Amino acid sequence: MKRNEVITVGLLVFLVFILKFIIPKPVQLSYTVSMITIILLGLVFVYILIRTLQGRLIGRRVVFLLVGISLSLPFFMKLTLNIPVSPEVRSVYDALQKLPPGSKVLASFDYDPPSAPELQPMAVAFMKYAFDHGLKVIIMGLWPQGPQQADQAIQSAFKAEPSLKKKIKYGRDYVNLGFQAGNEFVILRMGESFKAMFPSDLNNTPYDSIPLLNNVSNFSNLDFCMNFSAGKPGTAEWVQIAVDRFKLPVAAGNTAVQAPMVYPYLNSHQLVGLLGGMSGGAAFEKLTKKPGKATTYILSQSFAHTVIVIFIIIGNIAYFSRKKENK
Amino acid sequence: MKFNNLFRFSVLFRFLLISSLLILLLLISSSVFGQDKPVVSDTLNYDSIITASKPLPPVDIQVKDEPGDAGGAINISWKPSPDEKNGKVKEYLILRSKSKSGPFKEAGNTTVGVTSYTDNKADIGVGFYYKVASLNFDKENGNYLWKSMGESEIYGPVKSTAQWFNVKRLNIFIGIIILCAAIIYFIFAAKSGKSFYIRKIAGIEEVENAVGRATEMGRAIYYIPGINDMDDVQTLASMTILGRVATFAAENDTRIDVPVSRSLVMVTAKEMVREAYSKVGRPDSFHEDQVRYITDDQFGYAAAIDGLFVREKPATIFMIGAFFAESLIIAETGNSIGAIQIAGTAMPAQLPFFVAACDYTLIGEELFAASAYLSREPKLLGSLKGQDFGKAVFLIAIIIGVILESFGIPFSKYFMAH
Amino acid sequence: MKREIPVAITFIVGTAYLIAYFIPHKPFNYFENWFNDWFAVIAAFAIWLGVLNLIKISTIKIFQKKPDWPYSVLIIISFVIIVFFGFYEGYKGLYAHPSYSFRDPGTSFDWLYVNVYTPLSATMFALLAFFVASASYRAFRARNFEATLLLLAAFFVMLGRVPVGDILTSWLPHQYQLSQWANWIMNVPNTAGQRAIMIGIALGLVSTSLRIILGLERSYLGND
Amino acid sequence: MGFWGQFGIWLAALLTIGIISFLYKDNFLYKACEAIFVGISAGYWFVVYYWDNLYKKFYLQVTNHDITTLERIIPWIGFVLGVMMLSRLSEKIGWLSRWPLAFIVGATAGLYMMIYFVSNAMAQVASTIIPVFVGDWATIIANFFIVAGTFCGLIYFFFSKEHKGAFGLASRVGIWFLMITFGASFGYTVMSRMSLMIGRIDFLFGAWLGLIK
Repeated sequence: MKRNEVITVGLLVFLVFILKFIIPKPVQLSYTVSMITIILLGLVFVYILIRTLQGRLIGRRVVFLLVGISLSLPFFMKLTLNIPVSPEVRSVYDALQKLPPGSKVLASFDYDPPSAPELQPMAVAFMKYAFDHGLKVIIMGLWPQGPQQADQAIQSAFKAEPSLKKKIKYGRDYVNLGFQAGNEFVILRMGESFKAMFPSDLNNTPYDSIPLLNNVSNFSNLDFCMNFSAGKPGTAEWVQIAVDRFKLPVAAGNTAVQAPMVYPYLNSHQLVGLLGGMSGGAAFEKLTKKPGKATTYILSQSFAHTVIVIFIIIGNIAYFSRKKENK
Repeated sequence: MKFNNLFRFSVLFRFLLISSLLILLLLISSSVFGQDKPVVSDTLNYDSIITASKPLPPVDIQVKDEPGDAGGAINISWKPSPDEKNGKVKEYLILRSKSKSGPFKEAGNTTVGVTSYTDNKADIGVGFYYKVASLNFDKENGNYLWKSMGESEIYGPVKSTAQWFNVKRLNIFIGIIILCAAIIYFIFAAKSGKSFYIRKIAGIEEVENAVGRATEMGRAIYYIPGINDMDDVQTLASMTILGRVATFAAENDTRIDVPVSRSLVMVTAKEMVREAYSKVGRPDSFHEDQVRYITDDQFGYAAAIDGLFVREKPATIFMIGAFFAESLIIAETGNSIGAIQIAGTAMPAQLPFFVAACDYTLIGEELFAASAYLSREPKLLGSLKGQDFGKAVFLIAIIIGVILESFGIPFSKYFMAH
Repeated sequence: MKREIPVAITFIVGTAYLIAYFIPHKPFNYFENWFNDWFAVIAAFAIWLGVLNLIKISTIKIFQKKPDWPYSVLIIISFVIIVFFGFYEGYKGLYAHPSYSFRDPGTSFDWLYVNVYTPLSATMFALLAFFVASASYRAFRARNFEATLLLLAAFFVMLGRVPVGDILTSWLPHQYQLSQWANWIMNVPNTAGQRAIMIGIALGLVSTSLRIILGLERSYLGND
Repeated sequence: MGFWGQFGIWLAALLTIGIISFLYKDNFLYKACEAIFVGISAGYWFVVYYWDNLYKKFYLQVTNHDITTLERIIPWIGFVLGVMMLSRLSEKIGWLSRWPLAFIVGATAGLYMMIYFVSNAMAQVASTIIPVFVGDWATIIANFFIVAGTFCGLIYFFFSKEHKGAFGLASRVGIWFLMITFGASFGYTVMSRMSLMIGRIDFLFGAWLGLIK
């Protein structure tokens, strides 16, 4: 290790110490300070543009640092933004609104903690909505960590709205069937019988002694299915089997990487609606009037997208000006 | 007795008792207080509500064995009760019995707005009778304050049976048979020596130029075969293309380097490159270290390649195979040293980055088509032709279908009923 | 024998699935269920292979003192720790009253999962955020018409899906704002393009599956 | 939050920073974090597969006395196939592992063939066959573009005819549609990666340092 690096590490440790133990919390920048910060960031980019036009590209590490800064700063800013709502998010909301109280909804949690930043906000908003409107939720997971994520989502929903906790009873209003291995084969067999795939719930209560599941033997007894998915098995499998074979109405919440590939299913009405990535989650929170994590994150997300767009523009301006010179 | 349901009987009995009490009360009150509003206590109130809010049953009920299944399911469908409009129906109950005289037990329920129910607990070969009832109720804290039910006639008996063919899937059956037949036909046609035309693929057409450029500049060519093992079809296709690239390189006497991340890929790649050199009559120009194993680790591999690029500044870079997140790092560095880059992958998430950062990109199926084209293997050529046949059928169907549908003639349902 | 039996197995199993799709009558409807369970059990054994291989490579590295061998020690230690707690919690939970699962919140296995596995894998993927930025600046060029289209579509989608897009175009009537453009791109050209790709992939999959079931494709069986 | 809770957060923060440090350069902390990641994830899946597959789908089945003898015997076939998979470790009897492999390949081929043909081919073709000239202008344009885009995109992936004339034009239009599709994927991938990083920053600033609520 070089001397510089030792100093850097030392400084970092010192910074952490100050941030953790000395600075008063929570930290929040006022509106004016936020605006000044944004303008300063803009000036940095103008400087980068000029440098790049001169043919001196900035280093990789500077780019990394800039991205890090523009992702972190918005956490301390208090700006409210008008979140755009896409039609596919609205149709999820509309479909949920059409369900009368007492409808049985299957919620499949097919993701794990690494993709939770994108999907957990949607799941929490969905749970709040469902409990608020008297929908009966049957939870399951095709990914081993899914049911745990569902549990966390329910706890966050209760925390945000304590009135729900009194109203909602396990076994009557919702049930967590847990995880079952077998990917798409699980869906296939659930089409015949839920009980064969889930002989008991997460707490080892036998299927038959759960009141909510009394008249639920397979998909034909359900009114709706909501799927939160981060990959395979996930939305594509639910569409291919539950929708195409068993005619269950399915809506989905997807990570942004997956979302574009799911759009053909929307147009063909194989999928009722779609919440795509963080922006889908934020829009859903807006529609259900229950702001949560996604609404908080969307500011950072906006900064990040803008930074990428600016970088592409700067790079291309430089590319074309050099091309012209060469001619 | 017609009211075979105990529950209903008790309701009726209570109804009679209470309504007579009610009339008595009314009479007394009207005689005492004149024509004032009747005073009714809360508990008594419900029974008048029950009569007043009794919904009409649903109409047009049909009970059928579920078609195309393994048995055990009976489908009940109906038209909504006329009372659904005025909000008198909250739920539909499906009542079932093994004999016409009952007793009828609840087999399931649906929310209002739903017009069918599948009873999945119908044993095969047993005749069942069904009634559908509209239910109206009021609830407080999850407990029923009152319930009122309008029952339909009895339908049945219906037996569930297992079928030998799922008629609903006949169109799929015909479709898959036609497609498979076409593929098999073309594979055997290719095997018997028939040659098929394959269109030009931009990335492959450019291989010669790209190799030539490296020769002119006197620099090396790098070929990155992705990070998946030999069990991935993309890696297999990549090896075929490597054979072609290596042949050009050997002809021009330009050095080609193949850093790999899997030991099995190393063995195969070495074989391909060695063969290319001996094919053009320069077996001595081949050095073992041209194909080398770096590491299995994804980012470690990317970092190592990064270093190689910066140091050796190759003129031409091929990235063909299965790529994940490392694609970005490799393509960026390749771009920054000004190399010509030709990429190819079937990984949908990486394709956009390749298109944006490389000069030519083989998109998905093009990769496999290129490998079929270069290897001339009959089974690959035949499959490709068979798939094209499928595409042609779909393309024609789309044209005809869109025209027919635009004139109001249904066509899409032959492919899939929605 | 070494090749014929596997080819026969593939044929029988594959055909059984095809038949089960069209014929709901028993015994075909049972086959699917049996096969699914076997599939799960085989997958459990297959992971043994990967694990044993990993341990073998790491041990060789350690004993031959190859470069970076201490990291191999770390691999083995972390593997042993999580496996130990997985089995310990699993069997303890089995005989506990009320019984619980090895991955329930509060178990030591869950602790490792939440505090070690999750941050590591999430951050690994998050690293890409930085690489995308760097590549945006240095490599993504509108070098031809196709790449230009791609970058333009990306702009509309990236800005239109977050509030920034509408702020930038607040001077336009609502239906021409960036978020509406993003909607249109996602629902019209993106749908069309994805659909073409989807149909193509489906046809490719049918032909590959057919070759495998018919035994024309045997590369999965390896050489010799 | 007890000691283990606090310790967990500090450990998670250290590992997060360790991975991020790769951005500066490849260093020992990153390598250590990576080694831990390899070991932990292999162990994690090993344990999960043991309990979810081997224990649930085999042990519980064969020891279940509520089902028929035949149903108890059936899972053994899977078990035997699974054990054969391990034969791959030996050079001599390695060929035995081809049986379970053949089973897995056959099962996926059989299932996927139908699933993909139905949902990704037939259903998608069916939903492309729509009446184009119905509704308002916006709908007509959207429907037209969907039909034309799918059509031309398929032509681009048509390999057995030369792309000349009208056919070549259609294929060019097809590649434009594909490029817009890739652009959309590009945007969404960026969104996804950024979200993950935002999640990590939220953890560092929120749960660890407590700077934000």
